Amino acid sequence: MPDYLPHTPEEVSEMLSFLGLSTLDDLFAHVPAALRLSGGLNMAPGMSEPDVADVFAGYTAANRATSSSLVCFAGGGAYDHEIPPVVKALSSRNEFVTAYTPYQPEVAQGVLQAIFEYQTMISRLAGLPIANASLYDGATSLVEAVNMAHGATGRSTMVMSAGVHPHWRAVVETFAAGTGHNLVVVPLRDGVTDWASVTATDVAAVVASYPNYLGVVEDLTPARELASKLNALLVVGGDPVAASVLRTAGQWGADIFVGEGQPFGTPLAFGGPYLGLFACSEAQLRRLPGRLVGETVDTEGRRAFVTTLRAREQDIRREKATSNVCTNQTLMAVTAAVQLGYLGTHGLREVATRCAQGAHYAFQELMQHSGIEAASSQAFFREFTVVTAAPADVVLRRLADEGFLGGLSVAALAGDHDVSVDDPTRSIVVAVTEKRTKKEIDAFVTAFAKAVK
Amino acid sequence: MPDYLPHTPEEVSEMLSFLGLSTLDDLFAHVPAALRLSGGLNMAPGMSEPDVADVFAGYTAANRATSSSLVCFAGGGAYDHEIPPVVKALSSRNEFVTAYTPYQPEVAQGVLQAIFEYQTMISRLAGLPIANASLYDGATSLVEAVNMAHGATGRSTMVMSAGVHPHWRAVVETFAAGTGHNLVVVPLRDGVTDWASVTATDVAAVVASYPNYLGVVEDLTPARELASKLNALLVVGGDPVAASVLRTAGQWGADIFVGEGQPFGTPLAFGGPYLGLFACSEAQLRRLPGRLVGETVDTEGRRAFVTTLRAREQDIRREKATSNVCTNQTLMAVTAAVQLGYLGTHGLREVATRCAQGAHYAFQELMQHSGIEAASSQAFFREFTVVTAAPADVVLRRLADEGFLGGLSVAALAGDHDVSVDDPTRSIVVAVTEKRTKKEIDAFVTAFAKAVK
Amino acid sequence: MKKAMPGGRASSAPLLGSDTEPTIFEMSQSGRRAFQLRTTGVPALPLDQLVPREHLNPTHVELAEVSERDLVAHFTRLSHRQFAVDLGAYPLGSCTMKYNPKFCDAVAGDPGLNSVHPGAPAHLTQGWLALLCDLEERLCEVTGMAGATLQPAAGAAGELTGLLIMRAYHESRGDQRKRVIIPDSAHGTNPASVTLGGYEVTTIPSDERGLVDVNALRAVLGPDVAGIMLTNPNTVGLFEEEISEIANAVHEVGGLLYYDGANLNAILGVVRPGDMGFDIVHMNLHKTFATPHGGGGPGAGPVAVASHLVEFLPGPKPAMTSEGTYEWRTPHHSIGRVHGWHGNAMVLARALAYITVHGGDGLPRVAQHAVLNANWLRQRLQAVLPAAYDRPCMHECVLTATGIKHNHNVRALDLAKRLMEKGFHAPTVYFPLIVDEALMFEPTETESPQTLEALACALEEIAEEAVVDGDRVRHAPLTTPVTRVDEARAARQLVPTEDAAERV
Amino acid sequence: MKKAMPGGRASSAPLLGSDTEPTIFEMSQSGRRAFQLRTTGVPALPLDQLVPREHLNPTHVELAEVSERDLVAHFTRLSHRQFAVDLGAYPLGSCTMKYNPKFCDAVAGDPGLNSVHPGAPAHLTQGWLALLCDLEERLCEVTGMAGATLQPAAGAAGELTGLLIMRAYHESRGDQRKRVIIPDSAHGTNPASVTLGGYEVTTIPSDERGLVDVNALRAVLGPDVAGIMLTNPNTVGLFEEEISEIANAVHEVGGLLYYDGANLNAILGVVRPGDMGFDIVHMNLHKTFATPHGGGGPGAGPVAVASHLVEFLPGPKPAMTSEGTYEWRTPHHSIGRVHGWHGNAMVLARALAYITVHGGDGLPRVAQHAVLNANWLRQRLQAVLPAAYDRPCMHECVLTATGIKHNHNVRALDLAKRLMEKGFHAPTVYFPLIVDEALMFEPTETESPQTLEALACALEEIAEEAVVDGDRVRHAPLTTPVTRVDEARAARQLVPTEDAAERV
Ligand SMILES: Cc1ncc(COP(=O)(O)O)c(C=O)c1O
Ligand SMILES: Cc1ncc(COP(=O)(O)O)c(C=O)c1O
Repeated sequence: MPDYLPHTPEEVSEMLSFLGLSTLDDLFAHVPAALRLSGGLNMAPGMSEPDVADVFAGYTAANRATSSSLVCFAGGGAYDHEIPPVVKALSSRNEFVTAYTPYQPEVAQGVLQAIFEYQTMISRLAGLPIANASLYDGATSLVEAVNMAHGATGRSTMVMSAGVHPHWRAVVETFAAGTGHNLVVVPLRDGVTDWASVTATDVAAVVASYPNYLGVVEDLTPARELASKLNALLVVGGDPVAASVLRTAGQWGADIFVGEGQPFGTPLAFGGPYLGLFACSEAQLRRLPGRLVGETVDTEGRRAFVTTLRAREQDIRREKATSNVCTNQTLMAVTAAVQLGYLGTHGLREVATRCAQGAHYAFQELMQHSGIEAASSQAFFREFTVVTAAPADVVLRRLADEGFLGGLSVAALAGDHDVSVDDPTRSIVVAVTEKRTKKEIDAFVTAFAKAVK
Repeated sequence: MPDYLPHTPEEVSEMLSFLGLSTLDDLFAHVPAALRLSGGLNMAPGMSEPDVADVFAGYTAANRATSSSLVCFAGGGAYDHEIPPVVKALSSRNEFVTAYTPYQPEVAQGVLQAIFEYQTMISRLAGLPIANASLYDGATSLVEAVNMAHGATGRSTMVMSAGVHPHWRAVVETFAAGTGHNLVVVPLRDGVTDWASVTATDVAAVVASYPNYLGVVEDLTPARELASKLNALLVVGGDPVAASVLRTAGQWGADIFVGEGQPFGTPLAFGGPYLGLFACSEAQLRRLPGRLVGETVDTEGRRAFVTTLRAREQDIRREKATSNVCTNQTLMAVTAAVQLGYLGTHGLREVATRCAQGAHYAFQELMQHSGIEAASSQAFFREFTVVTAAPADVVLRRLADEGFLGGLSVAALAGDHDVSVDDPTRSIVVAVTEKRTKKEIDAFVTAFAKAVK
Repeated sequence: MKKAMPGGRASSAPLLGSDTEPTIFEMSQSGRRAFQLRTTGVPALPLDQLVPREHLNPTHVELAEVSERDLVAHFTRLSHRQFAVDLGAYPLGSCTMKYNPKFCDAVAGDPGLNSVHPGAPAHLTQGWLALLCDLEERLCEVTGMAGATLQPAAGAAGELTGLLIMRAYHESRGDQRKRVIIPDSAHGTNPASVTLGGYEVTTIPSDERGLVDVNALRAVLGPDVAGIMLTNPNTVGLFEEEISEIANAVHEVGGLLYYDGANLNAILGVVRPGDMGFDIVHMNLHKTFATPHGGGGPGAGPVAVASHLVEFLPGPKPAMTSEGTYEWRTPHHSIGRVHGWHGNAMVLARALAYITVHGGDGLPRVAQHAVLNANWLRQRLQAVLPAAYDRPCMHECVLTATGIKHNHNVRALDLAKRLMEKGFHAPTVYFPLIVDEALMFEPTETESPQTLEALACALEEIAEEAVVDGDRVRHAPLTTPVTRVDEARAARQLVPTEDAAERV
Repeated sequence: MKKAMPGGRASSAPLLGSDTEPTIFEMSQSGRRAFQLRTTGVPALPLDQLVPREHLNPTHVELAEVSERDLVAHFTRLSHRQFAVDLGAYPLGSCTMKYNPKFCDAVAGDPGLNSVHPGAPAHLTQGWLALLCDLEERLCEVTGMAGATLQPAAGAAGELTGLLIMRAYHESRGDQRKRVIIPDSAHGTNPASVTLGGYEVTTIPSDERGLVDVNALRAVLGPDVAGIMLTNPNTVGLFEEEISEIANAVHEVGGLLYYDGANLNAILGVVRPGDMGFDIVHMNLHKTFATPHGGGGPGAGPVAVASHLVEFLPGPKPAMTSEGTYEWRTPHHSIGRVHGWHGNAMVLARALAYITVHGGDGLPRVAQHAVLNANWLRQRLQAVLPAAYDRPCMHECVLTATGIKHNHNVRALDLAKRLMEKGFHAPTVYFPLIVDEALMFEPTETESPQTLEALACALEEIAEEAVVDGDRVRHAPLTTPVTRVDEARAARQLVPTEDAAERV
């Protein structure tokens, strides 16, 4: 019977007799007999690790991974970036992996300092002074952002660009059922948010995406102006790689920055665990969701780190808390600190630049072919959207046959009737990372041109 | 220019000016100009890690690995054993991997204690009181063993069974050119060493293999008697997995045990790094090659470990040393300690037993088919030798086409005219490990039966 | 510019010294680098030819500039300044810090799972969908439920998801309900989730047994009660023996029962929430199913529900078609997505590996031995640290230091801190709030009797020390990389980033 | 039976305490287990039905019986009791403890290399053969040689291989020679290898410059000299400027020049042994080419030779055929095998990865910066610890503590031990033997100027301390997991195994 239990049968007997019991079942004597599972679990018996490895080989064989059989041109918050072995080696150290939340700072300076460094990096990339220790993912970061805006303004209407990732919009919508927030989605025109069309009043937050999920780098001035006019908070959801070269959320006047931190050293991993980035202005500090690490000193005056402002947290505030997040994504935050430490100031800029170069090269080449059109005339960064002559799902299927994960269909992301593009069923968002070579892009373009026929 | 240098150009300038120099080349001013490489190395310029990974993908693509495309029935000291993830995780810890030889015990207790545990395990498996901290591999362990025998007896003739792995015999032969030892190889008759045929006198060592490289478990009584008669040392080279259930070298009366420790957690790895096991009797202690860790105390009386009897070592004894080994295979010894800690008393026995069961099952099934015959009538352990109707290399090639690494050809190991079998070119040594399933063995037998036709 | 700190000095590694470790920013030196990027051949146009200049940040966002060598040294040293399950016992109550099998890490490290894009169409990800379906099935079997969502990224996310399902259920019946009942012993996430779910919290007191007072519960029940959130065993480690009565009472008023699965390790394969009458269950896979906590996450908090709630589950969900292939389906009355993609997939894969190794016969053994260890420890410590409630416990025991505090002015926190100097992580202290000077020990099933005995001896020693040298305990720990930290100053004089540090 | 020690107590982890770690045998409990084995379906016949009973050991060989959890805790704690390059600077002279890129580990971890059986026929291992040929080519280019063997598993194995090639060469010419010349500064493996190669050692003194005294050399040369073994830079870190004169002199008497490549890091791509006149060169890939030392191995010690010696190289060797495929070939006059298979293959793969990353332009930069660092450190420390020889050094510098010892009775060893408490590994001490109170620092190119400065400051502090509080230095280290160990007792009262411990 494979397991990880240390107890020998003799030890079990001794322990039981110390307790005055004779069988393991006796430990559950006070559990009403009627409730106890009599027939055991309806589940196959245990198997040794090598046998289970065989089972898992069956799963992996039924996937097509980007590492081997598919060249990845899909993005949407989940990017195929290079993760160097050194980053894996450091972030997988078992002291980081098998630690709990750093409640005892004396023996948790490792995780605490790594988070402090992470907070600093995210704060800088956001251009905002406060960053928390992580949230679940980009989508749930946005939920916390609108909740924070509600807390700050006492209002419940959230005005959100249709350029925000459709899944993020959906998640905000889901949680609004509990908080009672009212969501107003602002459509895009030619890839750009039509902020002028907003008529809502009593608005808590204006939510923009930079770049938006179609890839367009929108001017955020109108969003900032709208927020100011309405006395609402400006929330910017951003691509954190682009954030190294584009104007920061802070520079655009945002009150809150949220983002999906997967590009910072976390593999595609079928969507999780990822990393919810969250930064905000000093004014919102006391409403900050999740954990925050701060610097202090120990009794000998040595610098030390500790989780701080705990009074905000759910374990203290209970029903008065504005967020319920407890376990977050610390290991991914540590990983991000390692990856950003590896890339450094210039490395991250170089990655961002190469993404943009690759995307623009791919876009230009695709535009040479009939049956492929740009979804908008706007400037983009590392992702762009094309309208295809053939249905998007057909095109993507044909591309897969040629060895490419060709992008994400807008219809699959947002449904058939989204207000972000004219025809979701013929729109594909294509992403390019620093890993893609010219050779791969050229082959992709050729396959794409064939696939749309 | 990819590298791992920390220096910025400014720092280089500052450092040079501190030295009163102006260029890096000036550092080499005292090296005669005529000697200095003027045109640079004739080698492609550096490439980034991801680019080099592509180069290596080319190498790996041109191999057929046992992990994916070949089911392994080859052995000969290199066995396809299960290495559980936990063993890899522990033995690859960078404190073990990037440490030097433990010269400063105060900061090297980790490696030192692991080696101490390793020495204990090997000593027990050998049934001999002393085991060193590792040697390069099984073959070089045997070289050290015959040198030790020379040191102990002052004699130079080594009587060696032809059942000793042909590569080991070859390596001993190579080094005998320096030491001047004289090697007498004793032929096998029906798989068993013909010790009775030995006429040599003035013998330093009698060297047996247990099991021998054809798989046969030879009775070592005649070898022991011969050694006693000649007043020579008995050296037993053994399969360390089999050593957990068979009589130990010590129980057979051996003075020295040597073995290839690869089965203890080290992957096939195209032959290295492996692990040279070496154990001996108390009488030989002062001639022990390599390092030895011993227990002692620190100034506070705490138990501590340290490399000991250093006076034997080459850095002390210089030309009077009897071995020149300095760097050994410590990481593999640490790995072995972890793997043996994982398996424990019963796990290793179970592995050994399953190997034997698999081998006997495979043997029986193969014997059902024409064109395949047993090379000997002797009892074997986890490896056995068959004589095939078709030439061994042809059979192995056909088996590879069916997805099997079918064994090792005696001709390839030992040449076409070895004294261990009748016809090396038609003899294949087949090995089975605990990883091989009945299904795999059945498929292998079917393919084998076809291949010999 | 400040002078860069040396990356190669290891005096912060506890092996060598007790200095602090510089931050990576302090080690940074302009012009230094670790990164290497591949050759792509893509035309390297300057950025301002690709993106309108007004979008470009005129200044550089400064990260750190360090060599790979210093990066490795820095994070390796930080790792040596961190306690972890892999170093020793971590008996934090309510957190289930059991051993995390390396095998499950290896499973999650397979590129065949790890390198799959979450937006890839279903026909390219059949393996993942099958894996998720298989996990859902196992989790339903363990909880006695009919269907589950794997999206929630942690326990608290599961709670809120469950409450939104509860809300959607009531609303689908045109039933507007207002309140959710929670015992005073509950974990803080429970009331917070209730609030975020749009309900009011009604707190009911635990009785002197440490259990729900069924009469007190009945007193607050009514038609405006949407449901109750319970853990069972509850947060003091006791089994709510009257759970059937509780379930009946809540169901009678039309409420639903929510099971906080943080303590599921106690009853795995022994009793099932569904059989106790619960309608909604979240699990903390990072507790019960041994996925590593990662220093505070990632976790996974799947929510399983009874059949009447299956159509409200978040979507899309993986499902098997009649042809045996897999597809994504959204339940008819789905509350919608609760995660950007499909949940913390690699955590889910690890948990399935763990479950498959144990199987139907192994999982109950996990619970049995977890409960055995906790009861043994509770009994063993009776003389030193009495249990808060005098009843057999389940997988954890809550002890109280009231006596020691009263007699020797040594608090639970002091004992916990001193324990770390004896080679064990501290237990959870001051939780649950209803127990004075609480010390909550959850040894888990993976600690040996020898370790438990050593832990007990260490606590005995400390209790003795509290009598003879209370200051030593009150000032502990002294031998750790840092001694007690000034938490008040951290909050008062907030330095949440290096940049704030520079301003201070 | 002894009571098992607790596996979960972490008081030996320097993070928490300074206890000793129990051995795995002390933690062992009969009946406990970690192992899991796959289901095979193979008939499970009892062993005595497979193997004659007289071959079976009637008793069990006791290893340890521990849980996986305790196994992990034990070795994780041991790892925390171990210094390593990845924790900080490791300036051990002659050992080239540079940063070992994780990328090279990843390359070696690829199952496409790692899971290939060494006995598989060449047609199944073309990738490996190509890799080995490519490495051989690069190593020949770096050394200026014509061919190489990759079989030797470490530097010393390379030395002996080289000497056997030397012997075979002379013998092939019917030339019986007796002696090999070695400078007194040579590493101990050199004379030991010469002896094992069947030659007598003739030691020549270094002159006051720290270099070979060419006249002294000439004086011992003669027709019975098989060759000379040199390192250049030599073991005091100095370049033998008269190497061409030396080469000519040795060649004139028909001797060969052997290059001990332990110090190759100093001249990579700047000067080549072949161009200096050497005939045989071994390399320590674990030094120059950054493959990790593994706590004392594995290494790799390929031997490259000039064209007249290629036919004596060990075999079989990988070679490219005219069709561009690869095969194994044995040189005509091969000395034979020197390794059970093909050498430490995974180490070879790592080294090739390292070489390919650096390339022809990067390798000389390695040498330049290694030499820069050593000279800077030497100069920086001049006032505290003078260099043994007043000349520019190469990649390492030998300093002497004679003054401090004389004035303050503090020895090189004391300084080295105290340095560890300041966050740096000790330098090599008392080697080479010809320098009194030698401290040999090899910073390598991967340490930053900041680290070197911090190292220098630490040494200055210690030197000062030696004056004001010599005992502190003489008793150092006090803060490490163990303090100075009783080496004499270890040797006198030998306890090389747990079983011997029980007898004591
Ligand atoms: C009883 C209880 N409920 C809920 C939670 C919240 O779970 P998570 O941290 O996974 O969000 C915890 C976590 O400690 C808990 O102990
Ligand atoms: C100068 C010198 N020669 C030879 C050697 C021996 O090399 P190895 O330890 O790889 O056998 C060393 C190792 O330290 C050395 O420094």
